[in-house]
Amino acid sequence: MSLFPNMAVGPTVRAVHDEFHGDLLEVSMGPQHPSTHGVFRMVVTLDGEQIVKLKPVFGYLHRNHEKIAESTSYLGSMPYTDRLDYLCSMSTNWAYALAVEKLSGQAVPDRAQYLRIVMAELTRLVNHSCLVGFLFNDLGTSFTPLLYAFREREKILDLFESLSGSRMMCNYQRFGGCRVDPSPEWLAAAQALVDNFPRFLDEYETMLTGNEIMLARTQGVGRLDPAHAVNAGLTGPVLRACGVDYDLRKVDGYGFYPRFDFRVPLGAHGDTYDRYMMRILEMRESVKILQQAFRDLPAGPVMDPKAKLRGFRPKAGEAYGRLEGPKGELGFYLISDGSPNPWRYRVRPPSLINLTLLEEMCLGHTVADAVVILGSIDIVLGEVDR
Amino acid sequence: MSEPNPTSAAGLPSEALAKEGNISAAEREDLRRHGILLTSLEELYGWGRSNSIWPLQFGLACCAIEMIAAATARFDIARFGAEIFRPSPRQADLMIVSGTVTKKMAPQVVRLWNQMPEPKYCIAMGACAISGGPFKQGYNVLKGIDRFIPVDIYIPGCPPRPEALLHGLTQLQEKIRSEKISGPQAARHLQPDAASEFPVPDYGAHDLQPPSNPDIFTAPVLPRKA
Amino acid sequence: MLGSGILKGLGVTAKNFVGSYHDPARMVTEEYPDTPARLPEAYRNFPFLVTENATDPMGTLRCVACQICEKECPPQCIYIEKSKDKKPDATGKPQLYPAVFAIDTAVCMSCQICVEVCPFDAIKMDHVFAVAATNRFEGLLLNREQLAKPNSYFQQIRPAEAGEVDTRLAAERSAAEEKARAAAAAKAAAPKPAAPAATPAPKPAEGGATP
Amino acid sequence: MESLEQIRDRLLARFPAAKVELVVNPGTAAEHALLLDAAHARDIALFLRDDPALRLDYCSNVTGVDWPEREIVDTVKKSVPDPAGGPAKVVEEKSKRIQPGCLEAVYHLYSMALKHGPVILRLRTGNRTDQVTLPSLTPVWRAADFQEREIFDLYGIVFSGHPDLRRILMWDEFKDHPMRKDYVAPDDFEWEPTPHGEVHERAKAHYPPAVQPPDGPSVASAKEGPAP
Repeated sequence: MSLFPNMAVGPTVRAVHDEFHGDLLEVSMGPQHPSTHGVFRMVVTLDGEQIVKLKPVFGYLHRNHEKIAESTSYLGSMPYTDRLDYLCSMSTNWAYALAVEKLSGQAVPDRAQYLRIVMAELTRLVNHSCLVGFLFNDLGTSFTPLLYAFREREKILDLFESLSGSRMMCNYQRFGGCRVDPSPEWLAAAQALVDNFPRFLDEYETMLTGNEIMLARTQGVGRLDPAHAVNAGLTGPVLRACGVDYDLRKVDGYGFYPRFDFRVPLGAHGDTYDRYMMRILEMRESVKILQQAFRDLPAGPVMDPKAKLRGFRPKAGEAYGRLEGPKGELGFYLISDGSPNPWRYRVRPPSLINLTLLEEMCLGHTVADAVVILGSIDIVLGEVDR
Repeated sequence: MSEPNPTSAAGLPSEALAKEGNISAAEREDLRRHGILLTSLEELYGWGRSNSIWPLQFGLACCAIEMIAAATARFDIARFGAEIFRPSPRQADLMIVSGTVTKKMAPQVVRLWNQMPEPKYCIAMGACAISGGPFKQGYNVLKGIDRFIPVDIYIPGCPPRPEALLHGLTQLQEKIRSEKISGPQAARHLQPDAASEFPVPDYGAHDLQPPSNPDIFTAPVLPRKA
Repeated sequence: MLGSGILKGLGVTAKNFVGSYHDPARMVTEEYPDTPARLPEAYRNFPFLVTENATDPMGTLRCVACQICEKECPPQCIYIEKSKDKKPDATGKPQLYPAVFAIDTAVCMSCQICVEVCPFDAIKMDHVFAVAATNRFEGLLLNREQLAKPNSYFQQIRPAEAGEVDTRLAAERSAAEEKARAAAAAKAAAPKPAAPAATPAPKPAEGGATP
Repeated sequence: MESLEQIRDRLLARFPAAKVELVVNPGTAAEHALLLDAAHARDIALFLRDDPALRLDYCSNVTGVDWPEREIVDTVKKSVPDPAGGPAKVVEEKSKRIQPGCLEAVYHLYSMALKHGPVILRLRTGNRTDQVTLPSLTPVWRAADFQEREIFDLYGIVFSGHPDLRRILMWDEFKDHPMRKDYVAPDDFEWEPTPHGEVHERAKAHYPPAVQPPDGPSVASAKEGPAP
């Protein structure tokens, strides 16, 4: 009985060993490498230029988030979740708050639900625009798209900072709502930013999408087939680039997402180009969501009055809360034994699990392509290693 | 530096004059205003080095993103001559340890430091690089990179703003400018017996071997009520 | 046409390049050391201790050494030792004060949880970020004296929040005064109706309620 | 989706030799789980993946949990008849028992095709020391690959049938399993200026006995100058 009845196999690569061919070459890329997006390491075996084997090595940023959280109070873990995926602290905050609210049955007021969506979608804009910048760095454009992306990112970070007090580590969500209520001026500034964002996207796309070098380097590179991707647990834009319609905002309908009208972009080929386009299209959908959120934002409190800040002790039990982060399904699995600290605190890191098929995607390609494929998966090492 | 004038009016090497201290800073400033640039070899050397620091392109964690932000248009580290992030340690002068150094990563950091040519400097950026920061109680987190390599500037913050990094960089520039070429106060890299490379720790069964380098790290005694 | 995509892209970079000389939207560089950083009011970096009075900072700390922040601090970077004696606080109530209050800024993660849990508005987040040091042991472990900053400074960096805190504290103080006065009056009224109120109401400390 | 009881009954009908128990989650989330026996876990997993009504093709999350040995005190109230013929007394009898410890692997399954879930599977080892082998479900869901390696690394569960079971986060020479509750981290508490709790206890070992005053002021307070 085959355990993989419906699974395609990656491109067949056979190393030839005779007197005309040299030995295989093993190259260690990372942990200090300009294109591995942090301290990620790949041990690549090459036959000439071709990759015949690729083993990712993790753990260079394993900073024991889960162990520390098991000896910290539920509230105390919230700022640590900022540092998990340090490009998207707002969504990570929300994922953790979602899991704890599920564990304790805490209600969230309507305004906070809308604000959470605003923050999560702004975070998606930050993440995807930066990711595209980094991806083009890996393609060899040396900084220009990244500079433009960071220019927009700074505007959004200024918003986050004036609301939550910190540029990157927002620590904004609480169990039962949000920490601060944004002022009308803040909302007006955010609205203006969102109104202008499509203009930036148009400029970005003019610069990048039609670029022939980019097309040659990304189309058909790192292809994934849907069955394989589903079995390997890939999520987020990487999965949707293969054409699998699975977006937790639609499937789970957490928060107030069912009230919003937006589409889930799907790819057809599962190659690097599709993964790039997924990001661009998702940013356009995020802008649509944000416009609706600003239009419908209700008045009211941002914290549930029954929510407790200190001395939070959920009753014994467990919960798995997940949401659609910019990188994929971000889940928190919590087991409570009734004490102030969780008994088990587990993060389901989308970046790590999206790397499962890295080897299959890279086989048969060159090292330069492996760098681009890795860039298109969108990993952040704080989350891969935790 | 429009009119380089390495020797003084008296024809003496300016270094000698500066050593004797017979031209004060105010007088020098006055001369500069009149278009006469008076400098010593030492100052010129320090000025040149402090304004062309090439950092190692080396990101560990969250702070690395702020380091990249400092290099982008808004904060523009190029104004300080430090925009050339070198991917190779062989071409770098400055290692910005930006982020949590785990025990698994520490040997690589030390090795990178050893591969950098002298003169070299180290900035510990952010709480994690200084002391392990919020993650210091973790089993795989090194409580400060100064356990293995000497650190010149500590920039606290979690993460420090890009401005804070720029502030730390100007501190480092001042330090470089004040370094002497010769004598007992000479810069570390000019002293023949100063260590430039440090032993790389090994992976042990429970911890790094050794857990810190006793030659460069000793924590002060801080007694508390037991 | 092959290459038209590249040309279009180059057009965008050219537009940005030229724009960076005249278009305010593309002139984004902040000359940081020459122009101070633009910090929003909510910006937080490290905590500081609020004192009522700038002339006697150690005598008028709002902190009563309740050690809640020490317990709640996620990275455990606060260390407090309670005093043995008590000192009157702003309302005149005798309170403990911190004999030792140390924050290791080399560990602090600027999460603001200490501020959120403090019931006395005694610890607040500072705006100072240029704190690079050359020695982590002496330079980054801040003690009580280094942490204490007067309320006027707090009002200066966070006018909105400080105003709110001050009105609340003033209301609490006047309520306490009222209560003390009522208690004194009742005490005076019960045994000897003729005698005036013996204990004067405690005077609010200077620089507290209103700037 | 069928209820978990229905799934359990179908599984028992399909695999008569298997042991499938329902683990109730008392919390608000009420996500109950199925406890499988190790011998049939992989067959059951394959069945769950390929069954047309379930099609749990997506294994989202794989977690290890450490349950150390716990002493449980059972209190039983008994009425003891008085030998003298008086009214019966109620006596509380306390009996201690040791609940054996185990390591647990938890799998959260969803269906991408049918968009339902979760179905939670749990596997438990015999004990925490020598019977720590569980069947790997990586051949069924490739998604479990890195996560099972992580559990092997941090908890020490050995997954038989895993294609590449090595340490993933810690280095290969590392001997401990640090996520276990009884793990003790190496002693590097030389500089702990703001210690409390467990850290304080461990930092004490580094305090010099000669300088340490019995109850006197500390160096930090001396640095702060005389107390007002």
